[in-house]
Amino acid sequence: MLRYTEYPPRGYRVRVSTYWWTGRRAYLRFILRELSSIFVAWFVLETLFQINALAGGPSAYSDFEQFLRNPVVIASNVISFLFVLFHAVTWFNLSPKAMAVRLGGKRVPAALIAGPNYVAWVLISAGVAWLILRG
Amino acid sequence: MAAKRSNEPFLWLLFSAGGVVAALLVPVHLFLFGLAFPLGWLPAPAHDTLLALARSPIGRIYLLVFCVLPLFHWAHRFRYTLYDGLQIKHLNELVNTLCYGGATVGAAFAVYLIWRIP
Amino acid sequence: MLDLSSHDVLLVGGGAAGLRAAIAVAEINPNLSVAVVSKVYPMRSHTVSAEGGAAGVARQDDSLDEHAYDTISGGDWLPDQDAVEGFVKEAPQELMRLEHWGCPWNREPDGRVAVRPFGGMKKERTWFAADKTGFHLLHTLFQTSLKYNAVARYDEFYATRLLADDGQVQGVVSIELASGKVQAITAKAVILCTGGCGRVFPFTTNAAIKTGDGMALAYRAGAPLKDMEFVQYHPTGLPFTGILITEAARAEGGYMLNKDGYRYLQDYNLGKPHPQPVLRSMELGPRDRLSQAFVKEYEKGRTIEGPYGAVVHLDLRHLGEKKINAKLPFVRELCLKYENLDPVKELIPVRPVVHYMMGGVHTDPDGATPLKGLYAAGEAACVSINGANRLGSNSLTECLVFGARAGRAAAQFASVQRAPERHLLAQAVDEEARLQDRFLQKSGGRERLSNIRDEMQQTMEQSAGIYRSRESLEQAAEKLSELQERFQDAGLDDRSHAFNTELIAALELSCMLDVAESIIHSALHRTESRGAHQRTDFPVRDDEKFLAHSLVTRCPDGTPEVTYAPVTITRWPPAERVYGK
Amino acid sequence: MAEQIALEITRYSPERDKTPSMEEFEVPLRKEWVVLDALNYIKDKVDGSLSFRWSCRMGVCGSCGMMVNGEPKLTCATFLNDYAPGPIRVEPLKNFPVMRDLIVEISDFLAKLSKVKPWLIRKKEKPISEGEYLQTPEELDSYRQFSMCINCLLCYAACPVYGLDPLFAGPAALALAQRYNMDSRDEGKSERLDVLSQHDGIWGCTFVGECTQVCPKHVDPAGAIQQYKLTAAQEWVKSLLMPWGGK
Ligand SMILES: Cc1cc2nc3c(=O)[nH]c(=O)nc-3n(C[C@H](O)[C@H](O)[C@H](O)COP(=O)(O)OP(=O)(O)OC[C@H]3O[C@@H](n4cnc5c(N)ncnc54)[C@H](O)[C@@H]3O)c2cc1C
Ligand code: SF4
Ligand code: F3S
Ligand code: FES
Repeated sequence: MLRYTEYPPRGYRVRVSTYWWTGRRAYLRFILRELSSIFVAWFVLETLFQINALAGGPSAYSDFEQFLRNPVVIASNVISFLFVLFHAVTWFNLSPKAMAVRLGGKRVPAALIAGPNYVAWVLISAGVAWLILRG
Repeated sequence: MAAKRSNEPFLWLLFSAGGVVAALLVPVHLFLFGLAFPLGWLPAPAHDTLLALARSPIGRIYLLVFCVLPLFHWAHRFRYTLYDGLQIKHLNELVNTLCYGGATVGAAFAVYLIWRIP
Repeated sequence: MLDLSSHDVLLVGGGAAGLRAAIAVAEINPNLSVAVVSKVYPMRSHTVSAEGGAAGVARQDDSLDEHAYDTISGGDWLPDQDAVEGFVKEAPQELMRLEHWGCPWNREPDGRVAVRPFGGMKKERTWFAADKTGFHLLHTLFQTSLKYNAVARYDEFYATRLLADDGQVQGVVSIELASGKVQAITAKAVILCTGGCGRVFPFTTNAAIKTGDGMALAYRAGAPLKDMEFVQYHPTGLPFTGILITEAARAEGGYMLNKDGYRYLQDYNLGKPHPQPVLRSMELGPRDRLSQAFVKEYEKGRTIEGPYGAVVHLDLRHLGEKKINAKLPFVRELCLKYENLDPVKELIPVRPVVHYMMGGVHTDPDGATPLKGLYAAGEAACVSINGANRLGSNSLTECLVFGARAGRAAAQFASVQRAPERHLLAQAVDEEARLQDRFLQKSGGRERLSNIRDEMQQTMEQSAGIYRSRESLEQAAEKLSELQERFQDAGLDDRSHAFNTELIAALELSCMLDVAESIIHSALHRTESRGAHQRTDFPVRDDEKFLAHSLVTRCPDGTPEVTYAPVTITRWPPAERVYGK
Repeated sequence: MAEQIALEITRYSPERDKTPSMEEFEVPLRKEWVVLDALNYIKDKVDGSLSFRWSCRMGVCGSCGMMVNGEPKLTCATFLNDYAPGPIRVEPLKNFPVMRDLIVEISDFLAKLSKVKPWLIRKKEKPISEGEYLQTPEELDSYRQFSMCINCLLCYAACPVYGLDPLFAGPAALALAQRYNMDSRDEGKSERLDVLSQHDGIWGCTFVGECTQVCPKHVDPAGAIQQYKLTAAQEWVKSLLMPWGGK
């Protein structure tokens, strides 16, 4: 008779469910954050088409503009935009984690590191918009 | 020795740089071209204005950065999402090829298109 | 079904003393194989809870002699002075060694290690790492021990008895908690570093694992226990949890109130009440006097009956939220986190709680016990440097100094010994059979462990607490033999092998019963009052008869026998114990 | 009779059960009681075979981590009152194999801890007689946060990456590696980097960040790992620019 349970195998392992990321709000937020990259990539592709159209001359470009006005495309861009914003916000908020900046022996508070990110974001966005709209 | 170390730092740097571009630049582009212009909230710029911007040397570099880095950002995140979300870490080679390979093809395509701008 | 493994030196216990000893062995002779057996993962050992600091002379204005004198007078002249002299000399080196291993000691602006004042120490010599000194010390030792490949670990193995051959100790029998497997671990030398036994009492700052196992193992194997009657109380512990509220709470101006909201200490020759704290008066009187006043108040019926026995109140409310947050943040955090009360708005219920065991396995200044091959260090041992009363912050240092000494001595001893014989295995087979018959396969068994444990703890508190008398101690002795008998009839709910924590609790209880008996009998024989041992029927110190260590050994029939050994006096003749002059 | 509260507790015995199951107990609901007190009440008065680890009951030994209503918690610092009227679900820490009832197997963590070399590495030891390695309060402050880890492993229970890939070194071990890296007395950074720049080291972490959320000692392992990644990337660039530069 085997009197003792032999270790290893050391215990009962619960298999992680395929849907583990639904288990906690934080996990869901994490997965959404990761998935935002798909929308980033999708918009890059859209931009590549735009460049192609731009290079193809005015009529090719207006075909492309027509395509962008398609309600399906607009709807998908609305969703993409929300995800991209989500990416931007999470990205800026997490940056203080990676950078432990110290001044005068004290760690600079996270808000002070994240803050400039937002300022830069607004300025750069305004600059880009100005360049494009100027014409 | 450096050679022994993995290429993870390189991929991570690309990912991070891509993340920064995606956070700083993509939203405004997406808002303007994807929403504001098609919906008529703002007057869309004419073809030749845009072309002028895009064909300048700085414009070309800008577009290159704008397209290439976020693709690698995507590749990195998507790789881990596939690992963790679908639990297919054992298919690691395949996943890597798909993600980084995809990003590389996309990047090459971008170089070609941007180079071709008249 | 039995496993056997062999080492040169075996440590029982992975606290500060055990880990320091293990590293000492590994450093002195890397060819020796060292093993650490511990019933919890080493970084869970009770050393982790120590807050205040560790004493060692560090500054120009201080001297080894002053540290020695503070220790000896604090111990009411019972410490062995040769041991104390060695201790204070090696203390700074040991603390410095910890620094070299990465301990995050607090620092002065110029980068040197900082020291703070501490109760009973006349100079600033207590090294500290925030208010988590024990935690940092233990983790530094544990993490450093990981770099020595020679150190093998048996984590979560419970030592149930010593293996002895012809009076020479040659290893232990242990249970692997995970599987319940009995394993003999032989060694040429064994060092007991199993810590104290505060859990013999109901209210204690000590963790659940402090059940005096090592003391009991040594005692059963025939080694004497020394000065067991000296049990240190701390006047302000939280009832029920026993969490310690530091002296600083009173130093900042906290009041001690009885049930009428009256600052009762004024009735006990401790000065007149002032709104502001006055050194050496009222709430800032010595620990033992405060604990004694509590008992008197209780006898007068002026304490508050709480769900966990009598308490008095510590009042910090008048200090205000700002001061409490600035000066006593940890007190507030502990109260909020572990007692669900806020000292800014509420009274803190407190009572004297058992804190430290001065006594332990009798050793010489190298940690050797009278049994060949057996060593002891840390709170489990009694060298003695603590005498009748330990000074705060000497104990962590003691673990380091005497852990290292015992390690070196055991390594030397082990280098010249032959390997233990295989026939020792028979003892392990016996032990396994005993565990099976006695606990796992026993039918019947009517007594619940927790009942016996509760009664033992109540008995100890009532009869061998802050005040003792012949009458109370004799009653306790009787009660304990009754409990020993009832323990024979204890039954377990848990008959499984894998992680049977109830079996371990039973073995711990049996150790505690033996240790409790040794405390009672030592206390009964010492007919004087000294340090932590206060007899109502013999209220004064008697150097004539009792400037001596008590040694309690177990007779073959199981009864304790008490004898005395002289105290070593080198340069400091006994004098009155005075503070603050 | 005082108020009662129900606890649903995981029971598992490798000798008897194929899979864990839940059992319900009623305990008195007291203001000052934590979940651990309820477990001890059950063990003392109701069922002595309930198994769990604990020791200090003051949040510093790190033994009593369990899942309380799905969250990793130190049960000695989790009040019953906060979950009234109950029931409270108490389960063993997630992501570890269960050995018995509420006890999980953690030797994997100890193996990983040794691997990251959590000790001070010096090229040349200074003799004890020459005194301390000087370190200013600011230098101490730069790593102190990471030195507060009590090895309670709540962060491992919260980290999905560890759950999915047991080879991942995990938050606490990485934070402790960073604790020594940041220590001004240490000279072992590159030695540790060789171990940790592997895939199972820092790169396994996808910055879920839950480790930091659940840590009872505010260690911030997520931050430690991110900082570590940044350093590793800098080292990589350096070795690229100066391949001859050695380490
Ligand atoms: C709340 C508190 C605060 C304190 N503050 C201070 C302070 O500020 N300064 C100071 O100097 N001192 C202080 N002390 C005292 C000091 O912490 C202890 O005396 C010291 O840590 C004891 O260390 P040790 O190595 O002897 O034993 P421990 O750390 O208790 O270790 C005992 C070891 O033995 C093992 N063990 C026990 N029995 C067995 C068995 N049967 N089988 C296998 N293994 C076993 C355990 O697993 C453990 O590893 C404090 C004590 C308390 C309770
Ligand atoms: S990092 Fe925090 S949660 Fe993780 S083991 Fe350490 S103390 Fe526990
Ligand atoms: S939760 Fe896990 S993935 Fe990284 S940030 Fe923390 S280790
Ligand atoms: S019992 Fe020690 S941390 Fe909870």
